[in-house]
Amino acid sequence: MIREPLIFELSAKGKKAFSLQQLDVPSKKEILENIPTRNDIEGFPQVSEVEIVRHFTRLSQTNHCVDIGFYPLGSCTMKYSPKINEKLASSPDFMLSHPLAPQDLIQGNLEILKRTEELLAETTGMDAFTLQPSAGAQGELVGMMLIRASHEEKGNPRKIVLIPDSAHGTNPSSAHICGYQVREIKSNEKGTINVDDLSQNMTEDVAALMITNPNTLGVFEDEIKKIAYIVHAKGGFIYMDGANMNALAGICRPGDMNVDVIHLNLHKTFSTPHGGGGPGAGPVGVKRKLEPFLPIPVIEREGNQYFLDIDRPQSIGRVRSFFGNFAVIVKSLAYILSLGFEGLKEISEIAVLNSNYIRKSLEKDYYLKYESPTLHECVFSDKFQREYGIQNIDIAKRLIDFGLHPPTMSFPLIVHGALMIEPTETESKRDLDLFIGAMKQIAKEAKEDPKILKSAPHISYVRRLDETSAARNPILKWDYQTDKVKKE
Amino acid sequence: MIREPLIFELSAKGKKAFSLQQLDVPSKKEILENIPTRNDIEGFPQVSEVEIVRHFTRLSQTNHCVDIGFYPLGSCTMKYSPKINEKLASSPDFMLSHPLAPQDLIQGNLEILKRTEELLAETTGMDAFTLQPSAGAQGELVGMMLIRASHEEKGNPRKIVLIPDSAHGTNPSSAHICGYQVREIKSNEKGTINVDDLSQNMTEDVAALMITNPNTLGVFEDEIKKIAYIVHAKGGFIYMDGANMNALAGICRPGDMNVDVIHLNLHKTFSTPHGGGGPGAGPVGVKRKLEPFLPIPVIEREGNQYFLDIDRPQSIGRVRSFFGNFAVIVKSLAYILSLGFEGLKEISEIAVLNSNYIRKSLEKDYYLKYESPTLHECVFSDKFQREYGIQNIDIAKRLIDFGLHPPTMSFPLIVHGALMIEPTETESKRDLDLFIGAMKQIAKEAKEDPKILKSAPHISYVRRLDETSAARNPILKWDYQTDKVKKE
Amino acid sequence: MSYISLSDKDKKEMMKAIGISSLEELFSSIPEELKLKNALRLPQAHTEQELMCYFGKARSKNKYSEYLSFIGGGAYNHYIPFIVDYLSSRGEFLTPYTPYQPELSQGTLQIIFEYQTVISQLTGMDISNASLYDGASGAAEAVLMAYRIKGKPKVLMAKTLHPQYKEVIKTYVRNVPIETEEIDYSSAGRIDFENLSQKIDEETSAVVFQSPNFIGVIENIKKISTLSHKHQALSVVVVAEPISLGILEAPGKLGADIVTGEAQSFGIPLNFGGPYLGFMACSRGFLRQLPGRIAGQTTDVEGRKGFVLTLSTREQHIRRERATSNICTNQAWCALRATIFLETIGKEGLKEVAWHNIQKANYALEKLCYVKGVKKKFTGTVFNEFVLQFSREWTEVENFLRKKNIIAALGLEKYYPELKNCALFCITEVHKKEDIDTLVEAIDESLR
Amino acid sequence: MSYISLSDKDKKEMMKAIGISSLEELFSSIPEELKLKNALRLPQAHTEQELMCYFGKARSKNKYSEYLSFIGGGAYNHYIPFIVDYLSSRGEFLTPYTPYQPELSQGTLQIIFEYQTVISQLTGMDISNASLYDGASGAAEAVLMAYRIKGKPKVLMAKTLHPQYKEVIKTYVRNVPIETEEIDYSSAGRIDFENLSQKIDEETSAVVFQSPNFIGVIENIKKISTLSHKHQALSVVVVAEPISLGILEAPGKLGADIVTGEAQSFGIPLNFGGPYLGFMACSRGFLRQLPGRIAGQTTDVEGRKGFVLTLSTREQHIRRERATSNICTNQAWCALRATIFLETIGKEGLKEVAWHNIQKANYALEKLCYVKGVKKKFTGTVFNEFVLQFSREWTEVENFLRKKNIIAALGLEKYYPELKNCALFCITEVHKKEDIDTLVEAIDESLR
Ligand SMILES: Cc1ncc(COP(=O)(O)O)c(C=O)c1O
Ligand SMILES: Cc1ncc(COP(=O)(O)O)c(C=O)c1O
Repeated sequence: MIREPLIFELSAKGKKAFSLQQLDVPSKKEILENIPTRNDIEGFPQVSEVEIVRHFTRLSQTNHCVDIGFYPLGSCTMKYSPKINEKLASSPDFMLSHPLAPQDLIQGNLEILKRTEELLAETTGMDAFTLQPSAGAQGELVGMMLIRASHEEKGNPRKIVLIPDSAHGTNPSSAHICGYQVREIKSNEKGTINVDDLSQNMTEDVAALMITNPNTLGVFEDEIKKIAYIVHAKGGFIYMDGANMNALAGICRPGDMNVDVIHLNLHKTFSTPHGGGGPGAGPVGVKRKLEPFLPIPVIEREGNQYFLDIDRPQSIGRVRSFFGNFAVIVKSLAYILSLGFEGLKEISEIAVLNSNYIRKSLEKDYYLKYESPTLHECVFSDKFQREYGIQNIDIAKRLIDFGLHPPTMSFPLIVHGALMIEPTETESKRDLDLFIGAMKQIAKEAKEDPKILKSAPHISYVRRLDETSAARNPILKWDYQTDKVKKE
Repeated sequence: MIREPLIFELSAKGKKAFSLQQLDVPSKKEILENIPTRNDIEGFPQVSEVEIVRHFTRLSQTNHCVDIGFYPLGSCTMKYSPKINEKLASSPDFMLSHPLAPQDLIQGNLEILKRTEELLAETTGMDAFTLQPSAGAQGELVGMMLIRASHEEKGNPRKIVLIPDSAHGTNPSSAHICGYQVREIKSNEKGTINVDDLSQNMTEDVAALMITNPNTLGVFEDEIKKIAYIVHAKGGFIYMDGANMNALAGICRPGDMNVDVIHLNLHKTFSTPHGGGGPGAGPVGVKRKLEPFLPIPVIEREGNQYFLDIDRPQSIGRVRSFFGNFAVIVKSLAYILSLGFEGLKEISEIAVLNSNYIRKSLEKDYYLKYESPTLHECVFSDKFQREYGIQNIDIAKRLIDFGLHPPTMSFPLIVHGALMIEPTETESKRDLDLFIGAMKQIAKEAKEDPKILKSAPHISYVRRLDETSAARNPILKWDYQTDKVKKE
Repeated sequence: MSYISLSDKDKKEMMKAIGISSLEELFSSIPEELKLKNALRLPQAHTEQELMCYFGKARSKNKYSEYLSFIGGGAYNHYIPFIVDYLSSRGEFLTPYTPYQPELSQGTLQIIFEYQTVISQLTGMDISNASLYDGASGAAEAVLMAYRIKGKPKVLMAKTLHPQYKEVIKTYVRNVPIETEEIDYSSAGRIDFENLSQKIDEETSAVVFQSPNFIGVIENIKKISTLSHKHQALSVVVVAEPISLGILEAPGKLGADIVTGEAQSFGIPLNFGGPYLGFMACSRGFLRQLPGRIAGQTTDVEGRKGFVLTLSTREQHIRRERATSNICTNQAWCALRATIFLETIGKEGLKEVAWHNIQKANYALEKLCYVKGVKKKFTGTVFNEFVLQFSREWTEVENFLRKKNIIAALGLEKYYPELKNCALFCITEVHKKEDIDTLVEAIDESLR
Repeated sequence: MSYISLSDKDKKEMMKAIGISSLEELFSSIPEELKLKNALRLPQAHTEQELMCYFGKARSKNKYSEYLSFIGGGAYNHYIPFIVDYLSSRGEFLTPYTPYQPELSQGTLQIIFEYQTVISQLTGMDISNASLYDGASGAAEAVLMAYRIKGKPKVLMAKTLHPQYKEVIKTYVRNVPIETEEIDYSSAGRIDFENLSQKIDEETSAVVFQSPNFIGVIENIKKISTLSHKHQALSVVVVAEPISLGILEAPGKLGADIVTGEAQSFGIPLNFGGPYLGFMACSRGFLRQLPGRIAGQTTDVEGRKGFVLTLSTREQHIRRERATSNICTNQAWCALRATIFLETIGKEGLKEVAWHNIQKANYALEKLCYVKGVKKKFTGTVFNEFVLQFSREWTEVENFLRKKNIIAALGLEKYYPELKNCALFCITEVHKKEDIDTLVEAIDESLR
């Protein structure tokens, strides 16, 4: 395979990929008198359009992605992102819509936002939504701020947020930024929240419980109502991390479980593409009592006119510029509209079917720490394979040789050597079977030929990369000076 | 690498990638009474949208293309196709423009066509153009028909068309369909037309000479004026195959060389993408005397209004439906506009520079049958390598291992074991050097390790394919029945 | 804009390597007298923004899209699922050449193979080629092919074959010893079988007819094919609206020997007439006479399945003047689009789309026939087009409707002088019931 | 629409393998009482055509695009070369996750590495992260970062920092022991240096200011940085219009410690406010405090160069509540667009675009100042935005211009009550001279 150089290595004076029309006003150098200007942006690229196109086309082909194949990253809901939604979101009218345009001239945009809020509220059983958070983590932060604001209003912001030990890393981090101490709640042998542990920890110092449902093991917190009762009894709130909504959409609603605040990840359940790490969107839904605290602006309607309400004295304030990731929201609205209720329900049903098919097919080959029924994902571990010196990372890297993307390994922390598998509803049986076949083969190899796992991957664009030295001796950019010296 | 199955192998009942809205008129079965209808299209695909997207995305990655790398197919002018032209040509307004729409409602389209005709005429020095031919070969046929019509008008269609032995296969084929016998003219030791041979063959039975300039060796027919004089003296016409216009644009004009008819390949010189084998466009330019014979419709202008003239009694008639490959023509107009005169001249200059750089760099390693100066392409052969049992195809297949596309090999027939190399102007020196390096390496391997060439390619999606048995035992479609039997 | 990739330094180095000191020297083989003395009169180089501006202005002179239109006549407005645009615009599909090096072109080749398969399935024929320029050249190539097969000088063409296809056939056969004759249509709008029976004889190579034909009526392919075969003539069926194949029996099952036509309906935009997609399928026996590229399945040295262009001894680059056709560059990318389109809408989808077309067109036909002053011209069953005759001058009706922002139909008198005040309407799945009702009302008004 | 890929048979087989007979059984772990009893009140499933129709209707309620607009204020209309759209829409860029498996993500990772390089080059800083949500969260993260580094409770913010950024900072620091104070602007429109000198002290962690600032004026970064450093405070430069970096000296060369801001100008469409692109660059010494993803170069087992996400011990998935930020999903695809944009317009192009912006804006400023009733509000040098004060109520002028289909500027009174009848104009390279002249004439008329 040809190695693709850095663009800087292709750069040379005199090449260009861009032309600007003639300046049609007089050019006056003196404008910049007394202002420090730059003559040259050292090392900045100069290449031709062909070179740009080839550079990015070639680089693109070194990526795995949903459009190429199975991508069972647990907790990430790597479902197919419908292309029509990309087209709808990139219409020239939207692309040229200025966020500070007079409100009467962008009524269509406001209607789209409002409609999305309404449909998300209906889907989750919450009373009101803000679409502003840019991603799940910002949603969590906003959600915690709402809770804090409510407590503050009652005179005491409280100190602690309870978080199960199975939670995603953003949960404690968000709680912390919001000024709370994090206290971990143990999981029980079913993998769900230990209600006794919760009861003991649930004091009047606790602002909220952050719960993920189904949790990161894919297990439904079946005592959720009891849990909510315990928390509410002490004046706390239930915050639900809705990252796993793909298991529940059209089946049941967090609002009906007495959840007070929830964030959704539109780039998971609602199909917007992950783009190699964003942009996403992390709308936050609340029950009526928390609505006054929502970040500004809030979209309101008066007769046929929508407007942006910023006069909200109890609001936590502004959490980002403008109104959220509008283009992402457009895609998710298109997705909801394309499905309707039956279609929405079907995604959960099939996501759970696919996941359970994988679980069933692999349960003899890989260790499943928790036996509870699971919904949209399941978490195996490398326990059987560790006998042969094989860790989850070796299994993961070997999967690459089969043209498949590995599962999530970095969490949940309660499963050592985790292999967290979420197939989503858009996969075909053929793709599931290819994955199952590869995993079985790997389990066999682990016993019979562990070296092949240790040295994997073998046929990828690069082989196993040295992450340790990358962190120890960070090279974080191409260096013009070093390169120049090298060349001379 | 994962092998991509045929779509039919993924197909199963119940999968779909398309939804149609509810029928909003009454459904009446009786309409089709007495008409033979079908219940089932046996074997027709039924797959999901994800499967479609993955199928085509994966298949696409097995293609080499200009957007991926160097593609020096001689005579094909595989230059970069600017993306902006794609966007311009696929504007919704064009995409929805019906060819039979009332003419006053599509004045913009007619203006675009007329403008393109004018600019091509200016560029080639011809008097009038028709944009209708769908590709070069259809252009040739139309050109020959024009010539025949003119001879017929004078009372004798004549019998023979002279064609140099170096010509592209479409030349004799087109002449033949137009009812002419083909007589081959020998090339001289310079690789150009043997003027004596031409003089001897040029009788009053000869309708035309079909000439390619620069010819398929990349050599300019420097006696073109004398040649034209000889042909014209006997009442014949000069038809020029303009496939190699990329060597001349902005430098000199076929019209000034006394060429009577020319076709251009917009998908070569004028940058429209080849699309894996079309669509192209093969506009034909003529001198004034042949204008009355142009195919209908002809676009005319009256005041500010354009209209389609079909009342042309001398016309050869209609040669295709509607007005030619409109969307392709739009792209080529955009290309001409983007370049201007200086830019147009630059493409020829750099195309010729690049080609001569390759020629110079490889002339010690590969045999160059003709020593004449060459323009945009050069034709080496495998003569040196044949000593070691290596043929041009082995060299070609080995180039694939270097991530490069091989040169043209199927012609010109006057060079045995030809390697016809046309780099075009859009290549970078780095890409030229990679090619030169690979070719030198291969020349070395041919001597030292010829087996590696014979067994090439080694790292492609498929290895060397058996073309002989493909032709001997043709399998030209997936067979539902066979597949069913196989499955049972 | 400039699309050159050489830096100033590169140019110098290369010139030095070649041994020249100016670019002009590269052109020393061109006689001075032939070289341009003055700059060409071309517009100034445009930037991207200026190009957008130029074409924006040109487009703004097109007003057609502001109208509710019901014209067809060989170019059809069907909904194209967005993934057709999306996938076909990938550089890997747009920017390769014809797949001369199969090892680097498996994507293109496998897709041609799939295309040949779906075309064979739809037409009910044994084999398909990889594409031809358009429906008209398909019809012309079919005539030449039939002549190569049968060697007899007469070719009968239905009068209801698309008028432009007829013209193109005439242009193509001008220099070939073929005589064409036209066959009348009946009051049903189908081929006048008696007229055909009279004209067909043992000197006939082929009967060429379209179904649904240009005036919208579905032909009796079986009957015509049987008669053709009786006279050792080929039955050449032209399909200009192949969406119809989603519901109508495959011509191959009704006796067709060659099925050719226009596949623009399969995911190719109207594009003011091009590029479109000529298709051609035939019985296995005629394989060696089929024009155009053909992809075939084979294996590589490791025994893996792969695809190649095959049977190229039929073609110009091998056979030169004795080739089956001069075609070289064809419409591969349009065939790619058609393949994506067909595989996307799928078995059920194609049937459904065809069903919508026939139902909507017949709904419109029925409604319009209730209007006073409107007459259904032909009695035969129609697919998505039909002819109406008006009690008033058609051009007057047309102008009236234009003022209501409706382009209702194609006046037929210029194609068939006998069809005075007749017009051809086309309704597809993109028309809503309310569009049809708007049309009916406007026509009613125009005749009052 | 349905995006499921299972056939009826597949479903049956899978249910059998699992040992269930209905899909409902899959949800048996959910208490019955929690399950939906009734269908959700969602719209009927839409087909593609219906979706197009729905959004077409919604869009038709937007009228903004019919106006000639001159608003900026943190969101800028620049020309985006088409290849940015074209390349970024490839499935390989749109549909991967964060590159957790580097061996399958070299494309994304190398591009982040190139992004970090160009951002470092433009800002003149040692290192850059892979992106943050937007300019506002960038500013807020910078404040938190400065506090982590310096540990002092005071943060000074220029009053001319984007008002929304100021608000977001306030929201973010609400629950952190940081006090923010605002620094006035001078009559030049720059930071009031005296006011700053008064307020800054040894308790100050950072001085946060924007350049060009919200009212268009270019700040004296060097002077402010020097003063900050004197008090052991960090100089945090916010850039909301980074096209300016094509011509203005890099903040890193003028003493900035952290440069953060909004890179929407780099090939990201206006999109009604999002997704945009927060960027952040800093000195090497602060690397361990930088929030967000970072890509680094390394080698594979065969010694070949490759890229990975690195320094993740700063991040939430490792550090949990002690992470430098809670950010997880960021704006990678927007960073990809910015990378394509910057590499396309290139060194000369960026300079040229910056030059056009400054020249056109200053041309407009000059012309407008000739108009009677118009006053240039601030004397400082402006890049592509400037503030004018009107002799008439701004809302009246605004309404007058609206009737001429012009959205001329952003009224400033709602952000700065003291700036009565002042408005912020933005001119970029997309405006032609004739657009500016139209504006000038209309304003002239509005004041007559
Ligand atoms: C369970 C869970 N919660 C929260 C998040 C954070 O969401 P985001 O990446 O959108 O910020 C994730 C994302 O991976 C997650 O899986
Ligand atoms: C010299 C020459 N003439 C004619 C042609 C035929 O042109 P087209 O493929 O456009 O029909 C070609 C194409 O390869 C060619 O190279």
